[in-house]
Amino acid sequence: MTVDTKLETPVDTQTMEQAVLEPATLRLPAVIPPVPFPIETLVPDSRQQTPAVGQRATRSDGRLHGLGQTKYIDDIVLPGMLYARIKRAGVASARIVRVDTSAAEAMPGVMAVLTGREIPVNSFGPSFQDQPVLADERVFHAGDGVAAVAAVTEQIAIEALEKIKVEYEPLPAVFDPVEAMKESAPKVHPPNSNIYATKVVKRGDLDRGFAESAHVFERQFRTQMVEHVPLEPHATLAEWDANGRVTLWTTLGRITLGRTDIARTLKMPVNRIRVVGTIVGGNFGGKNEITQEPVLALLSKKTGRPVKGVFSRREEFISSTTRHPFVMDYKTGVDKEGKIIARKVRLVLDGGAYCSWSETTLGKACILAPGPYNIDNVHVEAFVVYTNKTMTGAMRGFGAPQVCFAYESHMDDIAAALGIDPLEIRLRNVFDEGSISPTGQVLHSVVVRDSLLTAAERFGWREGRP
Amino acid sequence: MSSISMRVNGEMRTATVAPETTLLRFLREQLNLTGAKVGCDVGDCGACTVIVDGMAVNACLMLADQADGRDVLTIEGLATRDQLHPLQQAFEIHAALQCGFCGPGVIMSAKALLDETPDPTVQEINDALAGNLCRCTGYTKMVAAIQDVARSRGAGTVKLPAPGNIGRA
Amino acid sequence: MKAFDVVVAKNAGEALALLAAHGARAKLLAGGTDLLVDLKSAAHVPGVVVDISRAMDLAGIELTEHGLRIGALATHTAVMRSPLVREYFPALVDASHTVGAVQTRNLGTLAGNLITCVPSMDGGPPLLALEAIVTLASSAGRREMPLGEFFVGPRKTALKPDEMLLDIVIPRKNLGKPTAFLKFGLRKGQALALVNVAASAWIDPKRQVFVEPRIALGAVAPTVIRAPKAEAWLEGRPATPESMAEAGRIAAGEAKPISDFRASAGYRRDLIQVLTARALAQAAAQAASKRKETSR
Amino acid sequence: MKRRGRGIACMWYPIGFTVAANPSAATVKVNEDGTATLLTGTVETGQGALTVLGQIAAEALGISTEDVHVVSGDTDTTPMDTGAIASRTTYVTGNAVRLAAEEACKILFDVAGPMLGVRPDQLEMRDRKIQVKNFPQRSLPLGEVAYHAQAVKGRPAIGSATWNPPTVPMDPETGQGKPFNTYVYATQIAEVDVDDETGEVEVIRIAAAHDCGTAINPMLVEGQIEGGIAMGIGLALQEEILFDSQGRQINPNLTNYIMPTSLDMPAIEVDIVDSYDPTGPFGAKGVGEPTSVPTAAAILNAIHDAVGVRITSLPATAEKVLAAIKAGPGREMKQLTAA
Repeated sequence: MTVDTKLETPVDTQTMEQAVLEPATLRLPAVIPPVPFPIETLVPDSRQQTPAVGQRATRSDGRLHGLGQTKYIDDIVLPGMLYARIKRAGVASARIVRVDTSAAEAMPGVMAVLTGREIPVNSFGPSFQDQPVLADERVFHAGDGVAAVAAVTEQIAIEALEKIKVEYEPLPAVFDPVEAMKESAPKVHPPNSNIYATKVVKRGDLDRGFAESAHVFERQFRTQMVEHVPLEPHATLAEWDANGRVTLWTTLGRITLGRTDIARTLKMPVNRIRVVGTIVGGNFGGKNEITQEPVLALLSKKTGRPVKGVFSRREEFISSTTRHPFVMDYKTGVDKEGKIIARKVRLVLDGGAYCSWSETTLGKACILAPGPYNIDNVHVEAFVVYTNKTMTGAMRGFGAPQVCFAYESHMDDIAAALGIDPLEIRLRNVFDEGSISPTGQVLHSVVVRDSLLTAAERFGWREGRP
Repeated sequence: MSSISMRVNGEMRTATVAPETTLLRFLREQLNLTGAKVGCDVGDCGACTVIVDGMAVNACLMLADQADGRDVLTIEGLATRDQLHPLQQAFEIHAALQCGFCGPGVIMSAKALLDETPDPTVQEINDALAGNLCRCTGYTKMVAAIQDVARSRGAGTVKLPAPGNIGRA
Repeated sequence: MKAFDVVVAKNAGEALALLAAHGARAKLLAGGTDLLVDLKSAAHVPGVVVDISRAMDLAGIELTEHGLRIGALATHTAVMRSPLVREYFPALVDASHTVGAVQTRNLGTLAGNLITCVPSMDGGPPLLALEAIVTLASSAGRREMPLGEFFVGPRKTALKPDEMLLDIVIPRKNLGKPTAFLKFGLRKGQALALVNVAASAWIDPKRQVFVEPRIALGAVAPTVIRAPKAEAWLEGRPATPESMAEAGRIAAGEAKPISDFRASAGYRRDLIQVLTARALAQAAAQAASKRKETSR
Repeated sequence: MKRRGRGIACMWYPIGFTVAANPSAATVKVNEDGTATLLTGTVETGQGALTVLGQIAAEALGISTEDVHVVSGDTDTTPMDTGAIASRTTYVTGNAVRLAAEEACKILFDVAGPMLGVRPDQLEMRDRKIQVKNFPQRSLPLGEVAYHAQAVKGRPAIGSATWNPPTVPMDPETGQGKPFNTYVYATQIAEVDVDDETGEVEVIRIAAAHDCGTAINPMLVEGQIEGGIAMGIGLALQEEILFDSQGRQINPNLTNYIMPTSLDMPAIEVDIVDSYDPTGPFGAKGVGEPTSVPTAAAILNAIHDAVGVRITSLPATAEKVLAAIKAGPGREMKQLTAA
């Protein structure tokens, strides 16, 4: 019999027992072990050189990252700290009839429960204040928070959430943005229209442009909802002090404006709020507005103890912002040489349940939609609409990846139809120094042509197929 | 409650834990070793990667009790008082980490790889990192940093630690 | 996680005694990569978790008179590193290699992969194609059964509450049988199978025809299944692209894929067809290269 | 069979908010030994903002990156900043930092002028020295001047400044206006293999040429580009939040929400396009967001090149690609006049 397995005992048990018996090693976990770190400061050359600009200087936080010593919020523990958890609605559109927190409050280890009705000003948002901190009367999407718990352990907080009973009366819901634009569609925020912002960019004479075109192409493009997936979930630690000031260590990319929102929801003077932006474990636009900060501040106020809240990965998906799905209709007229003469674009953005950064996304998408091309006749109209889905907000590119997918796909369609090389058709159309943008702006420092040529050179585009 | 005893970063640690405590919670909450992160808590992201008996594992998918009698190495155990681990050095020089949250896990995966395969191919490095999600870097500079360490060590010049035991056949 | 007790079994005997004592209240913990995920989201946790993760008598991979025996505690990494598996069943190495990522393979066991019994398991198809036998034991005794009977439904096996899986045996007659495993997922790393296929066959060196072809399909039915019609059709047929493509078509018809958020049933059928033909081609290529080696 | 294709996509992207004010403030304190401390209200979210801002301050003071310590992200202590959003930190906060450092320089020049026997406007900072322009032989160590300013003249070298990009509101009817002060440009070219029997797309390599104005730190710029491409690959091929008929997410976890792993990454070749924006700090613009803008478009164009089908909705999953291959090319595309 052949045996290819050598079973070894995991650890020499005898040695281990001896080790355990030695008093010196009988250290209890209360004794925090010294964490070794290099005490000698080796500074890479790249950080010591002048001039500083242009150096491949190492990051000021790089060494701590590699040593595992960067303190993210979940790594911070304050004495007496409690753990908060938020109950999520799980229904997309409903009236909240009743929230019964009594069973949760009675649980040993539960120190406080909070509902939406206890939030001094229960609304926030960077453009429109259409988002409740915790839903109180109505649920707008399934990831809405409806109650929160602070408990001595995270597990107790989680189990307490199960004991909170919320009674809902279902309301009609709408999930498709194009459906939501119809007059007959259920209103997400009645009595307001589901179309909550529009934007237009118009230049030249579109009809004449199309009339003068040798060829006109049309295509619809769509994109999906995407999550930022920062590796560190949203996290906040709140501590209310005896002077009535609250300090929030939080994963927020824009603390000054965040503080304004927090002050508004808590109905407090701005100078009573201190927001500390720790090193944030990834943002990509997803951590650009407040989420649970007011909840934790109020739980800390209620309990007189520091309270920490860290989103679960699930909450990260269902209750933080996401990337806007787009429906994009492109119509482009070109001359025989592939020079774009006219372009009409219609954009419909799925805003989800709240505005969040939709206005900004709408604006940027609308302006950028024609692409980096000289087009005399342009008309872009863009709409963003409410649906009863996870709210969409800022995400790396604010609508630009969506429209770029459309205008660049469209460009290749045109190139293929006219038998022009994709690089060549772009070179015939792109902006140059002094070009006029679709909003009439004279552009400076324009290097799109250089970027095309540089990338083509690096790729070996002109050498032909690999 | 379970009484457990394990070698953590070379030092014997004895503790009492609730049986359902994961190794990750134990390291973070009882030993204050917060280098291993909670990124998903279900073994998808790898931010909690530590090395147990020579093998990279997700500390969130192991009970502390299961590590009883074993040898656990965390990111805190790599550097000495005097020196960064070569991987930590290379990651710093290459700016291989951005937000840094995935970093400790990535470096532990890389260490486990290099202990086993001192001169890995790019494919082998990518395979070793596939359990460590990163959203910032595209993994590109991590791979370069790991290659740097492998090259600078040179074939056979590094004494590899004894192979581990978990599931080893 | 909700509170539960853990008892450690240092070997199979202890584990069986604990299972007998606790019965349905108990749950076995080996690799834990599935169990702990389940327990974290479970509304109810078992009263007792019997930890066999250090019962090293269960970890072996060895050649016995019956065939290749893989102990219940052999991890995917152990399978991948085993010289025996690498020599005789490289397809099993490929299958284990596609499970999760390094971290999950270092903890997770091949047996656990079978016991969790999700239809998309990667360990199932090659073992089923290689006609593996599993040994189940309780304090009352042992029984053996073909792997196909062990799979009962999604997340459901033939294991009784007081039973544990002791080992997996690939019969001696299949040692070195040319076998290929192919998996199609939604990405390359940490992928779950949309479809996975194992094909195993001898090739008659003179007639260049398939002998004892075995095709197993994952993620396309409530459990991992064989494709008996395709196998029967292929028996004795020449190893040509046309015959392999036809076998793929037949296999696609035998599957009962569902549409879910990962893929439609129709697409899964397309994949079965393509992957089956490709796996058969790889198995045939293995047979050819083995022949070259021996003739040299 | 695997078919190879290549696709190109270029883009433009603005820096800063759309019309709306998005100011940054900064304070630079030159310490008595010639090192400096920078206070900024922005937050490090992984992009390397603090390193880059430190480099900008260092450049303005003629000292090294290491000589500047950056304090950030505390509303009690650091000055107002609009934050880590809209690819604005290098450009907007960077301009504030540069101006703040120049304010501190003014004090140092005032103090150093008499010490060197020249007018303050004849001085410049370089290599940790204050020196006479075009006559570097006459100089004083920065630390000596900073100490003198603080301890003798009673004028510690502290400078504060704010900056907000100038914009012109857009006409509500036509959208005409100047919504941004500057834009960046980029091109990415993707090479893919498409399996025409399964629809699987493998991205082989991506060449990326990005404009960021002056690259304050080329290594960090590369890092942004590589990371942005990873996110773009997810957008192009893999990622999608799915909902059930009740509006609940189906895949809110990292098992079923498919994002790129290391094994899904192509080879990436980065070029930083030579560019200088006179309105940015030392010619810099920004790079954070645009890195993931053209990736999906380039990949989708490469798929089209490989198998002749146009996927019009993202993500281009293998299933979608195969369905399009089966349906044949030219679907959905409307050409209104004859080619």
